[in-house]
Amino acid sequence: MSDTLAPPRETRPAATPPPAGRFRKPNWNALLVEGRALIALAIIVVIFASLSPNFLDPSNLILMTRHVAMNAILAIGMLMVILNGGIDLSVGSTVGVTGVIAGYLLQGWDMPLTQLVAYPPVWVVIAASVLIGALVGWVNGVLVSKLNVAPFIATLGMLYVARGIALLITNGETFTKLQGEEGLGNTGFITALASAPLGIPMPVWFMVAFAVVFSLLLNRTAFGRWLYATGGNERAAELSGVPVKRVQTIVYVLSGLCAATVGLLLTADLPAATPRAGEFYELNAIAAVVIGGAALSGGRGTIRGTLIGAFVIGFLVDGLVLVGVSVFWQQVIKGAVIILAVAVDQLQQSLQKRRALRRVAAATNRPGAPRPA
Amino acid sequence: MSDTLAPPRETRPAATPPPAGRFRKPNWNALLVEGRALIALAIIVVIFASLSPNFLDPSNLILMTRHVAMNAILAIGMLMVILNGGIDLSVGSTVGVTGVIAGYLLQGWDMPLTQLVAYPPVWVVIAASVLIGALVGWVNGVLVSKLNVAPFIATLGMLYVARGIALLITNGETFTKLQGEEGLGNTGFITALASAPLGIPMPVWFMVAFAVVFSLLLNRTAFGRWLYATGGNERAAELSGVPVKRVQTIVYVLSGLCAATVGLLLTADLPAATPRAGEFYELNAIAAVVIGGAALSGGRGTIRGTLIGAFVIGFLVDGLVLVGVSVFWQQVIKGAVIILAVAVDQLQQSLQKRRALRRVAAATNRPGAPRPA
Amino acid sequence: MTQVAERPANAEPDADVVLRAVDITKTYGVTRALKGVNFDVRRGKVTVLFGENGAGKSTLMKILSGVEQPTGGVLELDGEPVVLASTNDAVARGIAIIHQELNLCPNLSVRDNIFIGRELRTRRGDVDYAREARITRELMERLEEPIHPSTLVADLRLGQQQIVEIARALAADARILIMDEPTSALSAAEVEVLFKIIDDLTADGVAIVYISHHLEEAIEVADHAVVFRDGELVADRSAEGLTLPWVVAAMVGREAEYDFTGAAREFGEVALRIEDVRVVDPDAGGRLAVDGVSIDVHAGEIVAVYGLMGAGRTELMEALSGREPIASGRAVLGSTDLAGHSIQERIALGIGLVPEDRQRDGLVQLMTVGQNLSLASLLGAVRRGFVSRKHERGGIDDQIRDVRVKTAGPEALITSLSGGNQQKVVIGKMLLTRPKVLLLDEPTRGIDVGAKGEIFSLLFREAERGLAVLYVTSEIGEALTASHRVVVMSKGRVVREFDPRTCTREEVMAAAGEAGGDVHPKEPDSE
Amino acid sequence: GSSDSGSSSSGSAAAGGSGGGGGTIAVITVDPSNPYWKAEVDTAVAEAKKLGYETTVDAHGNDADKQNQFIDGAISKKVKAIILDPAGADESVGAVKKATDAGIPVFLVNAEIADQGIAKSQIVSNNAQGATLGAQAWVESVGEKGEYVELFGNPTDNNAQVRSDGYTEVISQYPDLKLVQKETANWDRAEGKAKMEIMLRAHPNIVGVVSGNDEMALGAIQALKDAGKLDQVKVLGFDGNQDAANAVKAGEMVATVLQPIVQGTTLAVQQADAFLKDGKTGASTEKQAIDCVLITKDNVDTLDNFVLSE
Ligand SMILES: Nc1ncnc2c1ncn2[C@@H]1O[C@H](COP(=O)(O)OP(=O)(O)OP(=O)(O)O)[C@@H](O)[C@H]1O
Ligand SMILES: Nc1ncnc2c1ncn2[C@@H]1O[C@H](COP(=O)(O)OP(=O)(O)OP(=O)(O)O)[C@@H](O)[C@H]1O
Ligand SMILES: [Mg+2]
Ligand SMILES: [Mg+2]
Repeated sequence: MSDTLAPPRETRPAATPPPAGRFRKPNWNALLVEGRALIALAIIVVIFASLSPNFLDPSNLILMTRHVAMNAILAIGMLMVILNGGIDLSVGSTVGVTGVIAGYLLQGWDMPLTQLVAYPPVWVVIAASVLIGALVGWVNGVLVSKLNVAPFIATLGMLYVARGIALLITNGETFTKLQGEEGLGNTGFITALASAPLGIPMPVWFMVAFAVVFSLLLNRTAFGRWLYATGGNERAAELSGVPVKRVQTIVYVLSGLCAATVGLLLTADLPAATPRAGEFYELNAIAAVVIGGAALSGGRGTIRGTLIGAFVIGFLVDGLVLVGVSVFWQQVIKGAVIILAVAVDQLQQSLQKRRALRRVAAATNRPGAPRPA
Repeated sequence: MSDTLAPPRETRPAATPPPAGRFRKPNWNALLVEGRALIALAIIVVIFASLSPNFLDPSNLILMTRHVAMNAILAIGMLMVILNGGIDLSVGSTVGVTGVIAGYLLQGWDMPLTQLVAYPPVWVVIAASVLIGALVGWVNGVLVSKLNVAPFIATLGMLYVARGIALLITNGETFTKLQGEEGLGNTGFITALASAPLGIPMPVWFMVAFAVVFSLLLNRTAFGRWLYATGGNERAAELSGVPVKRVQTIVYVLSGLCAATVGLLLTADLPAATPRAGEFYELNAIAAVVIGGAALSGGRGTIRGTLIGAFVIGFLVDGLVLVGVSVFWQQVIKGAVIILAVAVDQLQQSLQKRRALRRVAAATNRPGAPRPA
Repeated sequence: MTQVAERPANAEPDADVVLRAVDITKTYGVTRALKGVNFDVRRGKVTVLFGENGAGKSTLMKILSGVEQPTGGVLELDGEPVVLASTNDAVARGIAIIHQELNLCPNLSVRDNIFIGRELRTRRGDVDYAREARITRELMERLEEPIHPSTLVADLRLGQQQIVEIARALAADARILIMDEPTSALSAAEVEVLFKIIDDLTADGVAIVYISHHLEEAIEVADHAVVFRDGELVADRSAEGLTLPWVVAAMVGREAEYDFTGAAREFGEVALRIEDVRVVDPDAGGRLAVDGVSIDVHAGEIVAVYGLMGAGRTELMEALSGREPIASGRAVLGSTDLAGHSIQERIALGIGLVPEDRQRDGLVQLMTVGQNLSLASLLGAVRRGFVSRKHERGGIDDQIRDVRVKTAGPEALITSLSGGNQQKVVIGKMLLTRPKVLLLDEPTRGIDVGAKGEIFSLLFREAERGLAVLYVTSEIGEALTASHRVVVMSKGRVVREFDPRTCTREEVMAAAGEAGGDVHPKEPDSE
Repeated sequence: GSSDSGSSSSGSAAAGGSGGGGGTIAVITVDPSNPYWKAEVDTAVAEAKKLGYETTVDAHGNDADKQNQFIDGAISKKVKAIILDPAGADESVGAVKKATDAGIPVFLVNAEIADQGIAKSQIVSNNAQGATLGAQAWVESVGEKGEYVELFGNPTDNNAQVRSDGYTEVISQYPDLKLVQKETANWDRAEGKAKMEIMLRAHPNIVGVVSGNDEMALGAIQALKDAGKLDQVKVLGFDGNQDAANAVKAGEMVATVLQPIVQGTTLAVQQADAFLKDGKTGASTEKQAIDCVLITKDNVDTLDNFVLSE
């Protein structure tokens, strides 16, 4: 892991690497950046724990983690896109449209050209909406990689399109008959996705599974390396024979898959399929990824960091509710934390730089000035 | 790009010309890009004109232009930031907060530590909220330039903070007593900003004024050149003595100023100051800038193009209402148009590339074109 | 030009030719980079391309390696016509290239960069990092460069980065290996190593195409010499009796050797005084890249700073220009201490830097030649708050003439210029600010003799008008022929000064620590 | 969702009462930046304080998932009761059930949920009845013929549907009144104005506007003013917020329909208090529809911030 996941030169803190650095380099910066996110998380936990006795109560932690999970899964998909140097604003809408598809199919799908109504089994329903999610992502991918539309714009457009489609499918209504009927053999959707095996809610299980799978993808496969390469220097990657276009397309498909998963989990959790589900989720996902130390310019970021970022956001939001901060203040604080969490390590860096300089200046009289400890 | 170690991210091949405007030599590609936007606009006009007799009637054009103006002014500010390679997600919230400030002061400002209520004259009110807008922008600028926070994140945080503050100021209320009172000498706010001299609504006058001033700024002043340079290659600009940090800070201040202007115009137009004003305006502004041919990677874009982009968005939205397209379809179409408007010229380019390859294949008298590089 | 033998296009193929370019043309918009070139690559031979900046060398190489598509003409591999639609196509057919400019992913390790796009897999199908690392280590030993496979490329010196580029090409086991300026950032010793490897490869029958502006170097390896001029192949001969004068003549069609040792040397008072300056390595925190350097540069004097890569010269330059802070010591321009002055203020005071990496630090790629030229001196053209087109354009035209930029005009895109001409633009930009002291870091990297001569005569002309010049070079010949004084840096310190008229190459190189086999510090952090 | 069985035990355990005074009541509303819901919140908080409870206020903005999180938060906080303005009749069932399972009584105000027997009481203002009232008053003033347009609330909010249906139910009885366009303005004043301006272009000689709420109506009124058509076009609002009241006074708005939100919210808090004291809400039924009151020039003066002083 440590080989691939390092930031480009410009953004590296001054006080890395130690003398032996050139020869074996555990990846300080990635650790450091994540460390910063961890600190943010720690602070949040400490503050809220001291303000609310219930914060650390296990059932509450499980609860908050369930909320985190949704955003975390989106963030993992978002990380793929951001590593590639892109961004995916359409995930929120994809959550909406996939959830609605699931709800629609569970309600019963009156097939075109026939009087028949089909009640597909749950696995078909799930497969279908996952497929739709992948499709949305694929369209984004093609727009970006083949048509060179700026990711921000391609996915912004898709944000509107997908949301519109979700609304068209439901005609603005909400689907609630999701439990299915024995007779129709389409039961079990909710239990499958909203149960809590071993007391751990399903979304959390999914979060863990996704985290494992995607870190393997990033750190053990050629695709992972290609992804970091395209994010680091696309031209170089292309000249090295990396199928940059395909990599670019795939990351958006992956993001779409993650969004679809969240769409299903959310629908089962409510339980109801509403066309507005997931609005603005993209912002939290992006915030999580960046707080987790990823660079929006691409090529730098880790699953671990992203998860931490998701916990920072999630615990903050829930914590504010828990201690009963006024609605309006919640927004202000959330915004401030996002900025601070990212600004902090920049401050660190400049401080370290200044300290290094002072050390040298101080030691000037000694010839053969200081080497770092 | 072919030979930099870590090239600035490019959404377009290296051989694209610089922003239009410097030497009067026409620069085809920029014109072409704008041309593309113009074509999109033309298509929209033709379609709607044929669907609705009222579309082209002058009073309607004026009306739609007034709607366009708001977004156009925001887009001009956004262009400054995007030319610098940044992005400003906080403009919508800035619109809200500045509008609320104006409303608050017009209602009468009960001064702290005193029982007194101050009724500042209109010009003070306007100055105050413009100042606030600049302040918000300045904070963004400092976060980005001094603390190296990614623009997306800095302004995303500010999006929440500013909105929260707007809500805190009004405590959720809407200010409607904006006409002031003769006795207090604070009348004229609405007439100043919502009247229509010579039959042209105030917002349109402002749009024109801003367009003129900012194109002069971009094309005739050193700052303009510096802005394009920092967007094109910050390191090179810095070594050439361009005060890159200052330029970076200023663009966000300019964006804040534009947002404040819109905040005031919107408040006068309603006439009411609501804390939710301007939500999600940033998306339309960004879309306008990019449809107008600017590159989100910075260094490329023009006022002219941005205005065209704003008209594309505005005419589309109003046109859809005018011909009475269903709400849900409106979203789908809007998204599709944003994507298409940008995708089109990319298609052109890739076609040209493929043709080149086919020529080669022919030259080597091999049947069929090889897959493009 | 008598000995230049024109080669007929329809010469009967000879057995050794593995790759042949037949009547290749390439046009970029208006510029015709290649005008019907016939070019052969021979098995087990080193074919060297000579040619000025913009002659079309890289363009042809990009076509041979599938990066660019020719506008016209055919490629024949073993007599068979082929279309190289992509670099993969080329690699699949055994053609590998070392690009003139670095193409590495700074955020990846050396190992990853070498194996990107052709990963070694385990039976489980995932990447076999261990084996890749082992091969990387072997390559690095072969190149005598002690770089650990998991080092970040971003942490490498330019020179080391170029070594990685070479290693990547070697790892491809190509039968045709193209090297476009592989040594522009390498030390003499590293070049020697490369040449050993080239010998081994040719012995194994690998065909090599070699491009370099270090002419002596190129002549040394050549089996076969080809000369380009203005997109045409003007000479094609075997390497026996190949001499520097012939090459230069064929390249520029005239004698263009330069030697300024005789230049006037009445200097003014000290223009730039550098006193015991220390600079912290921006990347390796705390480590001193510059460790107590003191140099005086007088008005009208041209001082060359010679040294190996990693000597810390770039850091010294960047510190003087204001890009990096000076940790301790003083730099005094005339009578003003530069401490606390921004880059902009320093340029106004009269000191500016022509950076080492023109693409990363020198040019705004989206802008035109004119805009790049005027960027640093723009305020000078401001009248009543606006940039006066007249004044700006005036300065630009003068500069294009003075610096002899080969361009369609001020409105041409800077990216449409060849490397050398781009460099001239960067220098012209700084001269337009009317500096008292001009700093240049590797001003002639990847630039042809003709252009080098022009650039130095330009510098000496300015020097006679009182300009003080401090420039970094890694070319010993250049340091000795184009300076009033040579300062040798090593490991961040000034080790000795020489008078180019009296000293010998050997002395200088020895002082730089370049003599003998092991010249590159095994411990990079002792640089 | 069953996934909270884990937390329910701890929840009910805590229902015994932690927190100061009479404990805490969680007030979860839609969007306090809208005067209507602001009144709801202010009333709830004031009434609760009067009865000696702490309060926390959250706003879900009709996002069912957010609502879920707030309910979860309330459960973790072990509040004693929840006053909820639900985010959608269907989406909210799960959330309410969750709280009830956790032993926290939920009292619904303003909007209902699809199921009964979960919440302790559902105190809703009778939107359908209110819409009919408003529509009738509006028809009277426009006369029984002409073209009119409708400003529709947020399409995914079922109140928008209920009110729209109420309007059509009445107006459809007058065949000469033609609905020529129906646009959504998402409850928002600025959007209401923009949409109205355009619709005026498409249909210059409309005689009336029916609006899903006051904010959109006020936007429309401003648009009509600018177009100088206010005297020709009759506007109907809904909610009865203060700006609307002023508009009615000024004769710019034909009528608005007062949702007795203050009355309803007061009731809800009182019933919560009663339930916490002796396990009974005191109301005969769970679902209690409070009729809306028509506000016209005649009775507008008695209206003050959602309260009619008889
Ligand atoms: N991408 C491009 N767009 C437009 N013109 C180009 C491009 N690349 C090269 N050229 C033009 O083609 C000609 C040949 O360029 P090329 O880089 O092959 O020269 P070169 O011999 O490699 O010069 P150098 O020795 O400086 O590398 C130059 O005149 C250059 O301006
Ligand atoms: N491209 C680069 N990437 C990362 N670090 C670099 C780079 N170039 C230089 N450095 C850092 O600066 C130090 C000095 O190396 P550098 O090669 O710049 O010295 P130099 O004397 O300027 O050599 P040259 O000027 O010939 O490149 C190196 O130890 C390295 O840490
Ligand atoms: Mg070249
Ligand atoms: Mg250097």
